Amino acid sequence: MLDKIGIAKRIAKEIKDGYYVNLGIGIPTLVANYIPKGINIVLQSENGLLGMGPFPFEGEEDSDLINAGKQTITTLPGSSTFDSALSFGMIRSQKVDLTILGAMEVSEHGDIANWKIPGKMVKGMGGAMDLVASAKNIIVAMQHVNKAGESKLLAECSLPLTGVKCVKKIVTELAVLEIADEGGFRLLERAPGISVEDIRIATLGKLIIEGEIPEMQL
Amino acid sequence: MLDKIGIAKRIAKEIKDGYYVNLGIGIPTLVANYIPKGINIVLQSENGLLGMGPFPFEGEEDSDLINAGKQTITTLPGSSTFDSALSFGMIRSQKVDLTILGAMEVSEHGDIANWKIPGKMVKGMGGAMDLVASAKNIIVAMQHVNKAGESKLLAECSLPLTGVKCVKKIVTELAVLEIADEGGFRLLERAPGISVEDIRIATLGKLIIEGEIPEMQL
Amino acid sequence: MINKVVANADEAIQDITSGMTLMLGGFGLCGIPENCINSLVNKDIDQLTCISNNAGIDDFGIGLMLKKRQVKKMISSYVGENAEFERQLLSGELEVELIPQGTLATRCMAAGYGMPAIFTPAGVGTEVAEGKETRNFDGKEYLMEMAFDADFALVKAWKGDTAGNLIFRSTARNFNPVMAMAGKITIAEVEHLVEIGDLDPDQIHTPGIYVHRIFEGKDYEKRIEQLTVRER
Amino acid sequence: MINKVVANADEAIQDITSGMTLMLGGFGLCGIPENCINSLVNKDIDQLTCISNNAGIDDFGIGLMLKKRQVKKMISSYVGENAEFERQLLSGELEVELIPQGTLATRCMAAGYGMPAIFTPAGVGTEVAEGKETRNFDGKEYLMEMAFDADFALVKAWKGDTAGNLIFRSTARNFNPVMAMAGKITIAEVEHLVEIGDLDPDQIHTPGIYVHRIFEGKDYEKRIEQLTVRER
Repeated sequence: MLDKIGIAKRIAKEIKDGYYVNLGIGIPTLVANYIPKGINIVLQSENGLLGMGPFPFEGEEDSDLINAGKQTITTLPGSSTFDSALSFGMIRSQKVDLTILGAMEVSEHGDIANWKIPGKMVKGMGGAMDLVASAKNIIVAMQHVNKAGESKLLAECSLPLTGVKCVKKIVTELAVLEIADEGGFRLLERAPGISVEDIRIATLGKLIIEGEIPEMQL
Repeated sequence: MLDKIGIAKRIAKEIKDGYYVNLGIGIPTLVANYIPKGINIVLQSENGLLGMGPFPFEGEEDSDLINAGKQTITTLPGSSTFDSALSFGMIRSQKVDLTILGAMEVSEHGDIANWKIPGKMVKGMGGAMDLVASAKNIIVAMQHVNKAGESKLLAECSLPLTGVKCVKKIVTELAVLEIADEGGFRLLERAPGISVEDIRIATLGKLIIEGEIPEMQL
Repeated sequence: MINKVVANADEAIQDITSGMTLMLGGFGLCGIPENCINSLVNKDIDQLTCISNNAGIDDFGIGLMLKKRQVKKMISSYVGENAEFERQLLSGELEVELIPQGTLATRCMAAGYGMPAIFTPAGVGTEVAEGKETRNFDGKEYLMEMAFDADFALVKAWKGDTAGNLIFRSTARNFNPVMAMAGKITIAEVEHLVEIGDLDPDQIHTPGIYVHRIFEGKDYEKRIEQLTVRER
Repeated sequence: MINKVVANADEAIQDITSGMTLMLGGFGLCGIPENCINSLVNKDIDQLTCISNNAGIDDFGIGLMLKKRQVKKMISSYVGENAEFERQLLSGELEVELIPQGTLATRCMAAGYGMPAIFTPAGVGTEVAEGKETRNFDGKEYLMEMAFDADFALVKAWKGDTAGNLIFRSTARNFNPVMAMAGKITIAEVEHLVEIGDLDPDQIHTPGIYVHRIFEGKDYEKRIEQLTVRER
C-alpha cells in the first residue's frame, strides 16, 4: 500500500519532459518534489503564474506572490505572470498538458466529484470545474476508500459533480487505473503488497482486469 | 460652403474635454489639428495605440510605430500600446467616446456605406464595421454630393452597407445634420453662404427643417 | 484634460450607494483594493452585490464589509475562509452565488471586450449548468455565460499614472485587469501614482481608457493568508 | 526541458506543407514575421490559406508569397496594396475572404482562450452577416463568429527568451500576441533572443506556454509603408 508520498511518486512518473502542469491542493502538490531527473516541467498556478518555484526562504516571502492555494511561493527563471482571464484561457485552450487533482468520488465514466458535500458548508469550486472541463489529461490522486471505508470509485458519483467524463487516470494507495472508453476502471498496476482481490473489494464501480496486473515500480 | 479644413474645424467643436476619439482616414484625420484650446483628447488608433501624437520629425520615424493608416506617427506622454483584440475590445465596450469617419453614402436611418463599390476592386472594410457597429457616437465627415453631383444623403443607401442605424451626425461642406430618431436628416446648421434651399436640393433623403436654421460658427 | 486623480478612497467611492453591484479585484487577500474597502466599511451603505473571487477573512478585506452587514450577495468562486461569512450564509442573511473561477474571470473580460456572452465548458453536466443554455461545438458541450454588469469596479495596482494607466505586480495582478475593464465606473488605487510619461507605453497592463478615477493608496497591509516557507 | 529554440526560419517552418492554414502577425508591414515569410517563399509549397490582416506589398511580406502563387486564400480585413494581388483576385486565381478587423482579432483571441465562438455587432445588417447566426442581447444584434483554427501561427516579437516568452515593441504588437495564442503550432521570430531569467515576468506579453518554436531572426528590413513626417 502506498502512502501519500508514494502516490505522489507514482504520479510523477506520468510527467513528460516539457509538460506544463497544474497541480491541485494536497497530494498533487507533493508531486512537484518527485519529478524524475532530466525531466523539466513548468508549473501553472491558475491565479496567474507560469513557472512557479518552491516556497520562499523565511523572511523572503512576498505578499504579492502566492499560488492558487494562497501560499507564499517563488518564481523560477523563465516565469511569467498574467491575469485570471488569460490563465483560464490557456487552460481552456488545452495548453496545460496535465492537471493533477484530488477527488471525493470518481465514476467509471470518468465523472468527478470534489467540491461539495450536501449539508456541509460549501466553500466553492474555485478553478476545479474549469480545469476538469478543459484539460486534455487529468490524473486524480486520492485514497481508494473514504474514512468510512466506502469505495470512492463508483458506478455513478453520489455527490454533486465537478465535471463529467473527464478523468483519464486514477492513482490511489492501492492501484493505478484508467477510465476505459467503454466505461469502467481498467486496472493497470497494483501497489506493492496489494493483490487484485484487494483492489476488487475496494472498488464499487466496474473494474476491468485484463491479463496479469503488474506491481507498480516507483 | 466649407472646404475640407472647414469641415474638420466644425467637427472639432463636437469634441469634449477628456474624450477618447478614433479618427478615420481623410478629413477626420485633419480634425486633430483644430481641437479647441483647453480641450484635451486622447486619440485611439485601432492597430493598438492610445495617445497617438503627430507625425515624427524627419529622421525620427520608427518603423514599429504606425497608425491605422500605416503612417509613421509618434506617441504622447501617457500613451499605451496593446494588441488588436484589446483595441477592438475597448471599441466594442464603448470606451471610445467618439468615432469620426468618412462615408460614400448615409441613409436617413443612419445606415452608412463606405467600404465597397460593386464592380470596383474591393480593398476591405478594415476596422470600419467594428467601429460603426460599436461606437456610441459616430460623426460622418463627407461631401454632401459625389463627384457626379449626386446626393450622398439618401432614403436608403445604394451601396453595400458598412453598418446600420449607427450614424448620429453628419458634417458636410453645406450643413450639419443629425439623424432623427424617427428617421430623416434633421438640419441643424447651414455653412456660411449656404441657404436652406441649397441644402434641400443637395439632399435626396428626407430632410427635416424645424424653425430657423442658424449659420454655423467656426 | 479631465482630471482622473482623486485625493483618496473616500472621494473615489463617494457616489457608491446602497444596492449597487461592485467588482472587487484580488485573489484571497493578494491584490485587494484595501483603501477602497476600508472606505466602504466607513460608509453608511448596504445591500451591495459583490463580485469577487473570494470574500476576505474575518478581520480583513471583504470580511470587514460582511461584518458590517453591507453585503446582500457574493458572487465568487471560493469563499468561507471566515466564521462570520459562514454564519450569515447558514442563517440566510447572505446570498452566495458560486461560479467557476475561470467563468468569473471570463465574464469580467467579456464585459471589458464588449462581448455580451461567452462559451465555456466549465460546469457542463453539473449544477452550475442548471437553467443555462448549452451548445455543442465540434462535439463538445459548452455553457453560454453572460458578461457581468457592474456599477463600479474597484481594483488595486502597483503603479499607475494620472491618465489611469495601470501596471500590476506579480500575482497581485489576478482579477484586477479584467475587472478594471468591466466596471461602468472603474476606480484604481495604486501603491505608486506617477506622472504621465513615467510609464513605458509597452508595459502598461490596463490602458487608462478603462480607468475613471485613480489615487495613491496609503498604509497598505498586504496581509499574507498562508505563510509558507522552506528550510534554508 | 524540451528545447524550443531552433536555428533559423528554415528549421522552424520545415514541417509546414501545402494546403495548410497559417496565421501571420503584423499590421501592414509593421511587425510581420519577415524571416519566416522569406523561408516560406523559398520552400516548394502552395495552396496555403493565410490569415493575416493585410497581404503585404508587391515586393515585401505576403506579397512575395503571392508572387510565387503559394497562396490559395487570404482571410484579411484590408488588402490590395499591390498589383499582383489585384491581378490574381480579378482572374480568380486567388480567393479572398474579407472580414472586419476586430472580428479577425477576436476570432484569433477566441482560439487562444479556448472559446469556440464569440459575439460581435460588427457586420450586422451587412453582407458580412450573410449565412451567419445572429442573436439579440439586451436589444442589440450580434453575429456569432467562430474561433479560427490554424495549423501554424507565425509571429514576430521584439524580445523573446528560450522558454518562448515574448515581448513586443510599440504598435508592432498588433495581431502578433493573439495569433501567437491561436496556432496549433506557434513559431516566434524575435529581434533579440535572451536567456530565461533575463525578462521581467510581469512584462511578458505572450507567456511561453503558447510558443512552440523560437529563433532570433536576422537582417530585418522593417520597411515603412507610409513615411509621413512633419516640418521641424
